[in-house]
Amino acid sequence: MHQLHTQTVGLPATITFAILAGLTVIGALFTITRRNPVVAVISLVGTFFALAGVYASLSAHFLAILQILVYAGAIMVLFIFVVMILNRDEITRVAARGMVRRGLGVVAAGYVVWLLASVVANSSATPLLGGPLSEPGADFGTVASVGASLFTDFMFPFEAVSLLLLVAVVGGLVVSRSEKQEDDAEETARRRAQVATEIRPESMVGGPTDATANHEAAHH
Amino acid sequence: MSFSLRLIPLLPFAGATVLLLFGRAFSRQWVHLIACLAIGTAFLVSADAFFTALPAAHESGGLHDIVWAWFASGDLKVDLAFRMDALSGVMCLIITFIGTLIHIYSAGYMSHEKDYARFFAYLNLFCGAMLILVLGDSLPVMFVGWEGVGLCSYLLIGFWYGQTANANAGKKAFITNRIGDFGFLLGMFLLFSATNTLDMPGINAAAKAGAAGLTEISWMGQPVAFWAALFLFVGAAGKSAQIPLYVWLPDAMAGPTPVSALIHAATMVTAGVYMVARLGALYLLSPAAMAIVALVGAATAIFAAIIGFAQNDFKKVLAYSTVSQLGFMFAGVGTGAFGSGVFHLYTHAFFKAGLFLCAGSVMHAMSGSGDITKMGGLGRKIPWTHRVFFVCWLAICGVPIFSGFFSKDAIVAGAFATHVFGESLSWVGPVVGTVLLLAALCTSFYMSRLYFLVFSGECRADHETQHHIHESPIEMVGPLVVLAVGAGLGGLIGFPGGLFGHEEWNLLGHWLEPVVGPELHIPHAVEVTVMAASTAVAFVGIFLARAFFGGGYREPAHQFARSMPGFVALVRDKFRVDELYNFFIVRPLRFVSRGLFVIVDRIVIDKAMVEVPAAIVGVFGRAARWFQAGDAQRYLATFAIGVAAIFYLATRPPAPDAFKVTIQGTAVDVDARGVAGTAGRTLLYDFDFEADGTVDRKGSSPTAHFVYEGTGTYVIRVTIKDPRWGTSTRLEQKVRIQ
Amino acid sequence: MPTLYYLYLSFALFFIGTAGVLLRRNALIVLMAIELQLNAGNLALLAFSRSLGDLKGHVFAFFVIALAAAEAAVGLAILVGMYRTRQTINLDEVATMKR
Amino acid sequence: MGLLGWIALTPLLGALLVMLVPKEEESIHRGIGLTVAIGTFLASLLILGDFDRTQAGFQLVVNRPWVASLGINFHLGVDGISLWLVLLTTFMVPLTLFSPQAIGLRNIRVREFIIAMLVLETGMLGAFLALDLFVFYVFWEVMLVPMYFIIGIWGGERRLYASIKFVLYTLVGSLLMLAAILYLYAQVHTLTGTWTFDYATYASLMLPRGPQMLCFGAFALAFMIKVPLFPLHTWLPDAHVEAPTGGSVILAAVLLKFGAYGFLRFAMPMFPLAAWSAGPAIAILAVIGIIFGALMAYVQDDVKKLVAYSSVSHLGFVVLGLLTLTAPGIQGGIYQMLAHGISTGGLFFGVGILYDRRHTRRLDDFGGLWAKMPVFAACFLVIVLASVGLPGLCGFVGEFMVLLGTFTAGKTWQTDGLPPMFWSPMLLAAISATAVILAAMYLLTMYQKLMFGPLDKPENKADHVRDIHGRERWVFGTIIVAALMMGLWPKPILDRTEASVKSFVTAFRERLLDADKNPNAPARFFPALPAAEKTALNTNPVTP
Repeated sequence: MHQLHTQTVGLPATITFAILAGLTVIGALFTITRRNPVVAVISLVGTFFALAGVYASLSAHFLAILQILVYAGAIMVLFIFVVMILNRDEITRVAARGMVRRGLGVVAAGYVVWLLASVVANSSATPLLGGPLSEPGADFGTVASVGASLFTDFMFPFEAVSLLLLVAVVGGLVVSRSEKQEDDAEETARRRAQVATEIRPESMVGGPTDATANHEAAHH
Repeated sequence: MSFSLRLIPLLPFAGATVLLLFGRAFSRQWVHLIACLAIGTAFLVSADAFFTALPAAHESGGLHDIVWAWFASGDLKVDLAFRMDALSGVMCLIITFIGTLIHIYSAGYMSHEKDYARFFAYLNLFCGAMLILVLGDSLPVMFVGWEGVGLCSYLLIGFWYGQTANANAGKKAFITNRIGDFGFLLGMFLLFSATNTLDMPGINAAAKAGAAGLTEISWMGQPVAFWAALFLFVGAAGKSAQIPLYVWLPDAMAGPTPVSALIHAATMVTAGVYMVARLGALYLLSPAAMAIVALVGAATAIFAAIIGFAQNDFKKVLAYSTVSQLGFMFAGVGTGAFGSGVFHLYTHAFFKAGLFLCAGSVMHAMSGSGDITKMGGLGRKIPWTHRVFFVCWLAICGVPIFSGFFSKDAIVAGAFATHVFGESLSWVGPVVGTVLLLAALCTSFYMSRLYFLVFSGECRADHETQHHIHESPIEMVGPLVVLAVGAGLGGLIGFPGGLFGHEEWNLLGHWLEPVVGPELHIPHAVEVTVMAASTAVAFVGIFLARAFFGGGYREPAHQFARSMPGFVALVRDKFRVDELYNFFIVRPLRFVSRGLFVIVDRIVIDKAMVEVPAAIVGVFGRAARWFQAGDAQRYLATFAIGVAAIFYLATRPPAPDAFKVTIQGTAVDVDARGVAGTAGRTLLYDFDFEADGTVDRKGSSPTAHFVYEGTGTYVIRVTIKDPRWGTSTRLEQKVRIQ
Repeated sequence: MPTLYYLYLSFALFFIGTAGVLLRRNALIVLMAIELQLNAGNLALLAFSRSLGDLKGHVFAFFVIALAAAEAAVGLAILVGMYRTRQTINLDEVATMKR
Repeated sequence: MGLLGWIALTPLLGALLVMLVPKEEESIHRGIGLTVAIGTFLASLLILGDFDRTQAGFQLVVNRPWVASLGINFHLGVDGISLWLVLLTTFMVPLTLFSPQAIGLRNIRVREFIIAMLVLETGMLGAFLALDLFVFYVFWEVMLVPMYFIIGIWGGERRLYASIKFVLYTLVGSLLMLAAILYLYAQVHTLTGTWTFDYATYASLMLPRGPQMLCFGAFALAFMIKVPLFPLHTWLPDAHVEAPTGGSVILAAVLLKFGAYGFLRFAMPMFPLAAWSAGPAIAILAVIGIIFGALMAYVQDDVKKLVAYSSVSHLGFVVLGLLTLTAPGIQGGIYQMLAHGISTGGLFFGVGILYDRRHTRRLDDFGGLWAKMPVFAACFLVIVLASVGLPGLCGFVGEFMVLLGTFTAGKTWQTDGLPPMFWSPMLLAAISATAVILAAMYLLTMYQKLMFGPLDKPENKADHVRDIHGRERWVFGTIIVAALMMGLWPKPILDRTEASVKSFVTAFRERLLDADKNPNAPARFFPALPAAEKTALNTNPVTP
């Protein structure tokens, strides 16, 4: 533990950071530039692994593990699955329509990022941003400490998040359910038939001619 | 004094309700038993009220019965209350008595009808409404009955709804009545506005006292009372078929004949006369209104009588005769002879009901046809009907001793003797009297024509019809005989005893005196002259008709028709008044409505006012659609641009549009503070007073002092920097140093 | 290592993610780019957390990961549904509001 | 929550309950919907028991904070003006749900229809009861949405056009009203230092002439559209024609009443000077509406359109009555609203039956139906006559009182010391009274074309043109009993409106006279806010 904390200062730490940061950025660039989605996914996994390292260098051990388990593990596997299901290469990499606006959007995003970066740069003298990092507590970022925080101060949001995940699971199921289409078709046909019988009640074979009775008959 | 007067209208209503709800389940016997029982009991209760309870309460305004407070608001208080005095009592008796007879008659007449229960339900409903009309203590309650009878008339005229003509006639009756009701409503409002009450005793009391609200001069120099009376008379004219609203009554003959007898001869159509008599005090306040009532009455009397000359439908002749007789009644009440008007109402109820029921009996015999050109010689084949018709005919012609003679005579004599019109309108009385005498002549003529064409000579019907002619059953003949007795002798109740020095012989006049005031005093000479004249007129009419039509169409009749074909045709077409109304009122109204619908609703409002603004908005909408293409990425790009714009604006250092420069000689003071100060940000200011690129003053102070070396025009350049965001704003301003 | 370098890295990631979201046609890649943006946020949270010595940043990062998981699940499900109904995951071809 | 809170929200809870039932179980949906609606009606009868007729102010008040930081309170109360309208609402909704024809021919999505009706009921009740302008606005808009769906989903062929027209018209008015409410909100804050939407506070706020005219204009426009007053009425025939029977019934019976109610509750008390200045114009528009609506009805060949135009005519009377500022006029106006709810609701039920049997609404397609459906014809006749204004049925009392109030208004203003609200009231009353003739003309013509004449069209002879039976009879029976009771015994209703109406008149007169003294004085309170209320308001001095 102590070993890890000391890594945040000094030359070795800087080199480690540079390598990890470089991997992260390169992975990210690969993610958004590759034509083949499989390559993009693999690059993203690489990015996440590198990021997990960066997290570790920030003494965020729990999050680093989570990053690998949840992101690089679960989420990315999901992505891989979907890529496999769909199995389609992109024909053109870049969207065709509205390029002016999209380009302007990218420029605008760059401007905002640049502005933020310059704030950071201009504030580099402040201890918060530019100062050497103080020694964190022994249990900073450990599973135990983060867990304690989650289960005490953030109990309610934690439970809410669990509910959110549940809803997401159910939602995912509902949205991707394949029977839905058939259901819809059936439903539409049924309604059509029903409206037709209502408009021409006499066409109901042997049925009551009164419209009220019709409605009831049609639904049971 | 209180008496359960509510029972009187309630009984027929109960009968109607039972028959309407369950009538179809009952057998015919039960149906007419219930109906006759309902109205018959109502007659007994009315008689009880009139003969036993009323005399005691006669002087104090009669019997009074408050059911409940109907509605009230502010000064307006209307009770659902009934009042029976002599006038409404007489009316009640007429309605329930003749009503009962006609119910019994209908049991025979309608015996082949499919919708038996519905017919009797309507009859009962009508009687109830009519009783409310006459018993109502206030104008709104009267109005309930007023509209109620209109409704029943509508329903009964259109009883055989399968024929469009019947339905049309019913609708015409209702709508024409509604025109009258419009006047009735306005009259009510005027009276309320003037007297603050709608109770008829209250109004009459105010009128007798000459209340300021009523006598004050209003529009067109007439007192309020005039307008109130006039508007109410519009209502009366609608209900009682007076010029110009009489057109519905002849059409109303489309209904079953007992209905014509009950509603369109004996009771409902006399409601207007009743109302004028009831509000007599109000009318007496305005001689002009009285004159209008009398003149309209007289004009209607003669006009309708002339139309009666050329009608060939049995019931149509009687219908115009009714219109004409109602004109007599209005002339009576209009000349202040309220008692005489009501007297004629009463005798007319008997003889006209008798005539109509005879018509029903004749048409019954003639297989439903009412065409008098196809009749003749029926006297031998249906003797009882003939006898009854004979009596009633003499009564309406005004042959002495028969009832019509006394009542008609009283009206004519009253017209000559009246003083209610005052000096300036004194011509009205004699004119009305003369016109009425002429109308009586016409009446005598066309009624005799009817009699001769139907009952004398040879039968002109085809063989098939002749074969079927038969006398009506007892339940029809019985009521006829009773009515004939009434028509023959009923006039004695209003015997002009004054002629023999015995005022008290005039029983009706005596009864009505507390309500409508004492009978007009008619000088002997006038009375005797008028009697002689009207007797002469009756006989002249009869003999003239006999010369034309005795035993069938005679040569003089043909000769007359040939000599004036245009006039005869005009009369046969009822002076084409219906066509006139249709052309000038109904069709324009429809045309204008349709035009308004198309132009105002469809074009002006929906197109110009709604769709044009909508189209303008639509143009903007289509322009804005470029932003809303359904492509989330482009939305996001727009969003990013927006964020950048906000960042750009928010991070610019706050600066004024122009900084403040104070010049004193060659020294300047510059203040570059923003409008809202520094907004909590640390800012750096670079002042370059000569705009030469060298910063003259710098620091965090927004103000600076500088002394120029010489005069001239300089440009001051201030650069405001925000060190945190690394942004800056540059402002420049020219100064002239003198 | 001062915090600011971590922030620079976070900004770079965020920008790359944004560019991916804006420019790519493949809905799958767009989703991945969104993951990049979320991670950029996480990085900034953790960096500040470390520099302030406050564990709340970790908690928030945890929530963001949960959110990312939910988003990925639903997003991918929508994608699968979209592919089934339209036979494409090309975002240009599924914009239906333009008519 | 208090009785009123429960009454207002019960239908909403019922709607939630209906949502939980699977969509196939239509009889359960109907059952729950009907039970909830009847329960609400029974609960609303409890108001009648607790209502003190001698009191003019609001009773059974419920007041609890809702969004405290914005000064929004869930503030409900009932007075003589809203009492019967609430009862009308709770009466008509179960009747509609009970009627087999409510959903119309396209008998689809029963669950959603029931939900829409129940949500609509909550909206209507809340808007009638609200004493907080924000709450009022919320409920006002809550009404709009279900009605939009009712017309748009279950409507006829041009349902989309009609529903969008309905929404756009209503929204134009209500958004302006919202702007005015927010302006008042800021004004009240400037004067008292507190943020509140409280009705009583707003009702004693007196703006200078200019802003008053603008705010009145915004409120009045919303209400004029809703009434609807000529020339803002064209959405109504379209909405009615396309709406399913249930939608038409509720639209005519209750929704339209909000226009007049809004005038009475908000536009007139809050802006007396502006109401007075605009009085002549609105009165003339009302009279034009009365005549114009009647003439339009006369030439329609679609039964529903005819009835819709008759509503325009009838509601013109209501507005005219309110403007008279006399007790008979206003009470008559309120009564006319109730009577119109019953009679026109009944007419739409009748049209629903006709459409159900014959799948057409064209007058020329009918004829001689009395022979086929005598019971229905008789019931329909009673309702038609109630609408014509036959005395003894519900339509007469209101019409009579309004006309009488208008006719005598000149005199009443003089005795009350009120400057004239509009010109020549006698003439206007006389012109309006011609509507009694026109009403008979168009309604009887309609009735005749439907029921009388020979039964000569084969479609009308078909077996499925059955007389009303079962539940249909109960619906018509209920309507007829209500119409008769209201016609013969209006006293209980009028008694309970009297105190509130009188205090309304007095308050309006005093505020108008005060405003008239110095029309351009800066915003102030008249009458001054009671001290107790001020302190109560100051306890939550929160800024948004």
